[in-house]
Amino acid sequence: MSKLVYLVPLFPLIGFLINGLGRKTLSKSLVGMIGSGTVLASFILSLLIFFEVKAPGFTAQTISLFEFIKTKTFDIPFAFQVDQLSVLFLLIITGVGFLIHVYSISYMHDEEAPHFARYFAYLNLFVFSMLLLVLGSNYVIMFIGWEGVGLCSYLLIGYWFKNNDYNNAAKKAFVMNRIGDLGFLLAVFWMINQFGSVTFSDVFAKAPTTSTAVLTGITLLLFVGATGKSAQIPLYTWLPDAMAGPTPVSALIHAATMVTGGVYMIARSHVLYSLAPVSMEVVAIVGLATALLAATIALYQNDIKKVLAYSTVSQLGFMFLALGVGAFTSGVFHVMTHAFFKALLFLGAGSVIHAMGGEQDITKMGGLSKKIRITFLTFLIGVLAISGFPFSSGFISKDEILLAAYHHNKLYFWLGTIGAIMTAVYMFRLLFLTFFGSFRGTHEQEHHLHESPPAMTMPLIVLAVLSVVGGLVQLPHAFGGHAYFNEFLAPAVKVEEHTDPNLALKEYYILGGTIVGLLIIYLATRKFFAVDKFNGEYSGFKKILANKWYVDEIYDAIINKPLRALSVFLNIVVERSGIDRIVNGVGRLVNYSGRQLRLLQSGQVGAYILLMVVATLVFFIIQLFWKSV
Amino acid sequence: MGAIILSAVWGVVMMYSGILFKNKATPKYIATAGVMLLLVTNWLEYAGLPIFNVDTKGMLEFNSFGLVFNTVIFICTLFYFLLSGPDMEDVGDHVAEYFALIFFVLCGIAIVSSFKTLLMLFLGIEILSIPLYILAGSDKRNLKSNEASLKYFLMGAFSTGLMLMGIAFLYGATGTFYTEAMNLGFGKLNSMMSIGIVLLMISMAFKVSAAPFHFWTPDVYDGSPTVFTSFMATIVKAAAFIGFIRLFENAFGKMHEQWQLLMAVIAAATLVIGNLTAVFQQSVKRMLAYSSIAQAGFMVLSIFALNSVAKEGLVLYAAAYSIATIGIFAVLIKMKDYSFEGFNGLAKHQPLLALLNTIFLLSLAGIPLTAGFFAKYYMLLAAIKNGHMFWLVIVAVLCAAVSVYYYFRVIQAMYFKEGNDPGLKVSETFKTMLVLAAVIIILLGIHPDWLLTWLYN
Amino acid sequence: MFAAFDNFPALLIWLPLVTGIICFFLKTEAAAKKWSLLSSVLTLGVVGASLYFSGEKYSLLNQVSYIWLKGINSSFALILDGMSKMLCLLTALAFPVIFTATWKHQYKRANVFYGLMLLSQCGLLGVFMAADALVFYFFWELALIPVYFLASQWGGERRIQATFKFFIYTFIGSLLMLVGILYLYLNASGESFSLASFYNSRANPADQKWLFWLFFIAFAIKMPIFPFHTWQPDAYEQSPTAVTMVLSGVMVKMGVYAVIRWLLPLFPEAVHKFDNIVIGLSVVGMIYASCIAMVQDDLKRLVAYSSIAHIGLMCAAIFANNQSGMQGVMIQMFNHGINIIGLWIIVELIERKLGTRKISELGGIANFAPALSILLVIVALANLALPLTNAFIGEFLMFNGLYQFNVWYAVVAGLSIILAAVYTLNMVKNVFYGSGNSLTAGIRDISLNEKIILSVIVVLIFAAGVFPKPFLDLTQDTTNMILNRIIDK
Amino acid sequence: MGITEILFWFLTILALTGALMVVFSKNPVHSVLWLIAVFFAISGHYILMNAQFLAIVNLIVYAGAIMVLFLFVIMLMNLTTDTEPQKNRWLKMAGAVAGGCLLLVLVAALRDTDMKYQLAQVKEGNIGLIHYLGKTLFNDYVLPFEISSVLFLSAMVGAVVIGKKGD
Amino acid sequence: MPVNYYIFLSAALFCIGIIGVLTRRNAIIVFMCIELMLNAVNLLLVAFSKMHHLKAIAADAASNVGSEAQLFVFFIMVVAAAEVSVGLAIIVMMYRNIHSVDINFLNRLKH
Repeated sequence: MSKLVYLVPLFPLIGFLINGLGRKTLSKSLVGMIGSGTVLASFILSLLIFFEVKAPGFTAQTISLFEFIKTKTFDIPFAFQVDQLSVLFLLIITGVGFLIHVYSISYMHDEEAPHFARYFAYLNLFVFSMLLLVLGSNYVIMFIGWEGVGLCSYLLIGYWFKNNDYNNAAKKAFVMNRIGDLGFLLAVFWMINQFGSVTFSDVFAKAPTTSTAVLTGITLLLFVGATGKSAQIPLYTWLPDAMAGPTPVSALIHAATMVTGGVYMIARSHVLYSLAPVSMEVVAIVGLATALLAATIALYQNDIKKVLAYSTVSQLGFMFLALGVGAFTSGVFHVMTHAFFKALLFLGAGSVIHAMGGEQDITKMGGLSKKIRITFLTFLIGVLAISGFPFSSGFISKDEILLAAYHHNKLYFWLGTIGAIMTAVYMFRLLFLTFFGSFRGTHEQEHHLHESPPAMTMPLIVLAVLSVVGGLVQLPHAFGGHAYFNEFLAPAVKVEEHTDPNLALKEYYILGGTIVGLLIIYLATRKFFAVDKFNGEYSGFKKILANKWYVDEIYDAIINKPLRALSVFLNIVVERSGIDRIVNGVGRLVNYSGRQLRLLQSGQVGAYILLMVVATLVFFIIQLFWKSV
Repeated sequence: MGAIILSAVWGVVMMYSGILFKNKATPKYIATAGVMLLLVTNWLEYAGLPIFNVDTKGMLEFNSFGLVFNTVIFICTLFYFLLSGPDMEDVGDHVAEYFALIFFVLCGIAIVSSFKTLLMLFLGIEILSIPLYILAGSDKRNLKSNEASLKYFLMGAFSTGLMLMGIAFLYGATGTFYTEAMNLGFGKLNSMMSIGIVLLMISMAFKVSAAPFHFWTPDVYDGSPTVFTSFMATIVKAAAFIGFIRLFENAFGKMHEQWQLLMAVIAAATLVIGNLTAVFQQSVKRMLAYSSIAQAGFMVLSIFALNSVAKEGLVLYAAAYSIATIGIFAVLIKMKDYSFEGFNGLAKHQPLLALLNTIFLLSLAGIPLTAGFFAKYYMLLAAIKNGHMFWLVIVAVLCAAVSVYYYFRVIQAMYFKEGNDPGLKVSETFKTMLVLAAVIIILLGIHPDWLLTWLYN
Repeated sequence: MFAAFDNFPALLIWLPLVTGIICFFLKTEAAAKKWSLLSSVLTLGVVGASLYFSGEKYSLLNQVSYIWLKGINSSFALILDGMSKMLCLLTALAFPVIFTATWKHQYKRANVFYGLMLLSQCGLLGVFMAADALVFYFFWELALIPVYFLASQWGGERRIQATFKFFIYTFIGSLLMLVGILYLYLNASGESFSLASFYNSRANPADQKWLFWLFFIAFAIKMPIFPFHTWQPDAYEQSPTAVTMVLSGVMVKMGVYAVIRWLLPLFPEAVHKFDNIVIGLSVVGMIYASCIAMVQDDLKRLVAYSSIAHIGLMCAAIFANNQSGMQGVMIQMFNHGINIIGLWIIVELIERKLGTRKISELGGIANFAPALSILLVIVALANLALPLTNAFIGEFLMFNGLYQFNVWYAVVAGLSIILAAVYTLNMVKNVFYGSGNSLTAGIRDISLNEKIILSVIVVLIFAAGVFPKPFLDLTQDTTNMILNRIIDK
Repeated sequence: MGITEILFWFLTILALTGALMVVFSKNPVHSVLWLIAVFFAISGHYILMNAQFLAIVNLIVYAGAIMVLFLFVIMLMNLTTDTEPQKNRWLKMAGAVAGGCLLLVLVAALRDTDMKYQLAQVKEGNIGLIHYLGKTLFNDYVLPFEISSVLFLSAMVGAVVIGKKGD
Repeated sequence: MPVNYYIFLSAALFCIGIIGVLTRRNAIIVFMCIELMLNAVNLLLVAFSKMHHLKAIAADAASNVGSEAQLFVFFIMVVAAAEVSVGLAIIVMMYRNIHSVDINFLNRLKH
């Protein structure tokens, strides 16, 4: 079955081609069917492969399709690798992807047909590239997917291309990703020249015998790529802007799958990382810092999607923290759980926006809990999950990460905890402002309010269920669980075992702490944020947070403006009046000297003969005297 | 020998034809016939069956080089007669005499291309120059023409004086007028020989209008009736060059290194001055005058290098340059307005003429597939082969690039600018001859060996 | 010297030459168009056949050598090895595409126009096949002259100055090269112009030092490399788009090709001596051109500068002197040709439909001409070397080569990837996205033949991007030959 | 110092002064007359060197024919009165200086050549006599002699073309 | 008589001629100065012919070395005569048109 893995990306590709070429002719319903059908197909296939892989005694397989780039010095095949890690991601991508396709069918229903088709074509293309990313058996194939998803996110963010802010957001996303990609690319070159190959197996085989410095360099460059793709400091600012895209897109690309590409990549190359402690430390620190920074910003955002976006950034930070402290599986595990509840939250938000007729500002909402029941309940579950309500998927994964951090470095643990607390705070704030209190919107909005159609609510429910139970595969021993997940991944990813005598005790502490904390937070937020007479204005420190620490402005000031100025300078000064002036100057010089030499021709015989005589004189002197000396 | 005698005789014939036939057109035909006869006799002589066997007492020698060169000259003359002959009638009513003078010039050329003693060189040069003084001034009422002929005459006479002084010193040093006999002297030049060589160099440079002895050229070419400018600028100049290289190869070949520097200076000066000054000209006629100086600069390279390549190249250059320039002048003569603007939009009204003109100009600019390229090619090759003074080559190349500038101004005017119909009246023969000339240019540009192989048999 | 038609190189020369000359005598515009298209398709067919007949046992089919000038012992010698075939393919492919793409364009005196086009094609093919220095020089000029006339006859406002600047600039270069050729000829074994004898008699390092520059300047002007590039934007801007396509799609490759075929093998020592200077210039040029491209308002100028940046990368990769870089350049010569022609086609379409190239006046075309926009986006993405498009293969290899040569060059040059994204996406955004204005509202979407042509290009882009093996194999032999000559010096 | 030397120096001084006067005398007619004097002096030198034929030809052709021709022309244009407008003083100065320098250079170059000890045969030696010269002229030099006729022809034609009145 | 004397004498005459050409602007005078230069040459040639003759007769009394130079002088005179006829014709023509023989009067052709 795993031999047929190439079919998994192939289906979405076909879907993309059909929808792309037939966007004029195909009817919306057909488009929707094709779009989601293909993804479903690959989901089923992935499931089959999953069971094959899960079966004991399975060893990672490489399915090479054809020679991609082959020179005398190195050879890069177009090959896929099937192992536990990739299969896991296959499931996440196709599964969540399928749900979101279904959701989109009705979310996008009032786009006219060609654009509708375009949308699904893009989505399919995205799934295709994402699958390439996780399936590739070497870094170049991974890079292909890597840039492919970047492209798709660009296309989807700018999906409503009439609006130039969206286009700018799309451009920003692409360019920032490109910056990361450059790092990735350089890492690839380094590997080619270091190991003579970029195939995972070869690279990992040669890694142990390589100097730590080199590995550190490579891993850091790879991490630069990751920061771009997974929106970490310093390249995270594109993600919040990316919310310009349709909400399902945000759910799929900017929450569930693409942004976790970086996590996948590092988990995939854990061999290199675990040999480069410095890089690990860097990853951890950057992750932690991102988690905290994003969380603080999220506290005072009023756009429902922006809040979710920053929470995504923050959660990604947690994942990197996990990777950085060596708990690769925990990171990946959090990817999975996060995929569930963050997709859920986004889709829920989508449903809310849908109900509000496109309104995204939570200060204009409130009291929706009665109006849109299902959405509210599922959303509530999502909130609880992300803020780590005991035994929800979020709780388990975060708990693992924090424990890992604890064993690595107490400080990380405490900071992480603060981050987790802030998560709970802003999520509850979001919840209250949206669903509780009284409605603050306009009247026609109030009339327009209605529950979304089943095509949208179904995915919500499914994801809600997953968010609740999804974590149980990794339930700690302390609560009578068993780490099935780690077991599954063990062949592909190194699982670090910390033998801690009173591990169980800590678990109980955390559990207790969480319950108490959540309770306090619940009451506190309810008190502070659920004020009906709230005017969207902040002041003082809040203002800074509301303005995202002014990071965008700073970047603009230190990068964009100077670059632009430089370009103008080069164009006007160097090019026009510099080089080109010189070139033309030569011509002008010729012209000028011609005009001057002309005057020698005075028209008077006497002068001519005089000149001749003088020349004769000179010749005599050269010939008779100068040469003899 | 045949060429010398026949051209002299034909000159006389032309004189009488003027008296016998009142019809202005007749002399033209007789002249054409004469040139053809010249070609035939010259050819027979080349083929080894000369008509006249005259004991020249070793004063003249007719080797294949000289004879091939004469052939080239005569062919050019033929083209010249057929293209511009009819236009002589507009200059004055002494058409027959003009032709006679031209034949005398040809006689002089034949001498210059075969002399072995300085006496013959001197006579040849004089026979070649004196008729030109007349032709320059043949448009009597036109002050420009007067001025041209006066300037030409005075400076020509002056340069003759210099030349004779040179000859005198050489005789004093070597005791002979025979070039071979002089050439025996190896080693260091004594000052008398140096003076002689320098003076001869100067006077010859004057004849070929090489800087800094070129000052007469623009004015004389500009002032003379365009018909005769065409003749002077092409055929006569080429002939002067053959004399130049004959003299310096046979007489001073062995002291090559000792006067090479001066030749390099002349070449460089000619190239630079000729090209740069041509850039700014407003009248095409005058531009062509300067361009002829510039081209002379390239030909001087052959005398600077003075090796077998150089000699081949000189013949090729003479052919390429003369034919192309004759063609351009032939068109120019038809124009009313000699300024660049005069050529505006010619391509629209006279597409064929414009095209042919373009070919000629490209050849002068030395673009591949035209004879001009191989001409320049040989000159550069000779100069590089010569070994030292590489800077001269670079100067030459850069000047060639500059030359493109003013040649293409004409092309641009013809093709890319709008202008009204100059209303040229051109006969069919004119067109055919022009086409023929262009064809020759192209053929020589594709396969110069077709000409050069004749040098070796 | 008149080669019989019994082998590909001769055929590739005579076919366009003869048809081109015939074209001058055609009366109607339609006839000229059809005739030239036919001829170019035939040429393409011949090249295709030659691709099939590769390898040792067909070597006779792939070379010509006829005594041309006994006197100076130069022969009309042509060869078709991998690299030549690649570039001939590009040339042969480019012309039909150009003819079809500009089919709707009305030229006055079309027969002359198309005749000159075919002649320039002949020149280009000749340059790519010449195995004799003099022949090479001939074709080098022959390719230039028709283009000069084309550009300054049918060009834009400032065409005369712009194209003349271009002409004289390149002419100076080629004259310097001529001097170099002559010098080598005199030193070559038995005073011969043949490529082989040039290869066999290598100039001593002292001479190489200045000979190198004589040649390099000529090629650098043609490519063009950073300080010599100023003719290019003007020329591209002023030429009629069909000519611009020839210029940027094919003619620019003359310089790159010449460097690989003539400069590297002839002056290995000098190359090793000056490689840092050249690569430095190229890399600076890449960044410089990319920056300038960001602030261009004229589509043509923008594409011109982006082309300068790409060429800079090629030049740098050549002088990196290693397998990867060389391979990358070989394949990129082809790919860049395809992509930039695609870009020009779109620019030409926009200009013809809307009568302007000013980015500031355009916008929102995607609303009114979706097909055009989609195709443009694809080509644009290929232009910034997205994976699975052809340019990625080339740039990947070239950057890798550059990286092997020196990490920091690769890093700095890598910045141009980001800048490329910036200006390309800016262009896409400002021209195609947004709500559009009264001008662009009037645009009609592309017609069938334009669609076909662009699809051909798109197909090529992906074909070469997904499965580059054939191209890599094709140029393998040349790459090895060149590299061996440099390494074993 | 014998009679030869005296004659030599006399003639030399005469020639030089004459030449200078040709250049500097304001009135063209005077210039002509001075030039004739120079020619006489030179002919004297010829005789001194026993080149009688040349001496006579010089007198007849130059002093006789050519100079008379000049005189005619000058008279014809009645330039007798000194009407020559002054030429730019600087140019004049430069001309004089240039000529002087030329002389200087020549002298400097020729001062010490192997010619220093060479003698020119004077008083005897019969190659200059007419019957010797005649033989050589009509044996060895017949070709140039004939060719010079072409020269005269062309000169004649030229004179006709230019001098003829009308048109 | 040392030949150097003759050399210097004719050199002096020659240069005087040149000076004349350079300083006068009456066409006829200029022309006369050119004739003066020619005569300087003639004198020099004759001197050399006698010199070489002297050298030659030392070896062989009957040799007529040197006669060629004297004949050369003869030809120079011939040519000079022809030149004069043409030159004067030109000057006369010019005088007809502008009633002056000032060489600088005609400078329409320049630059």
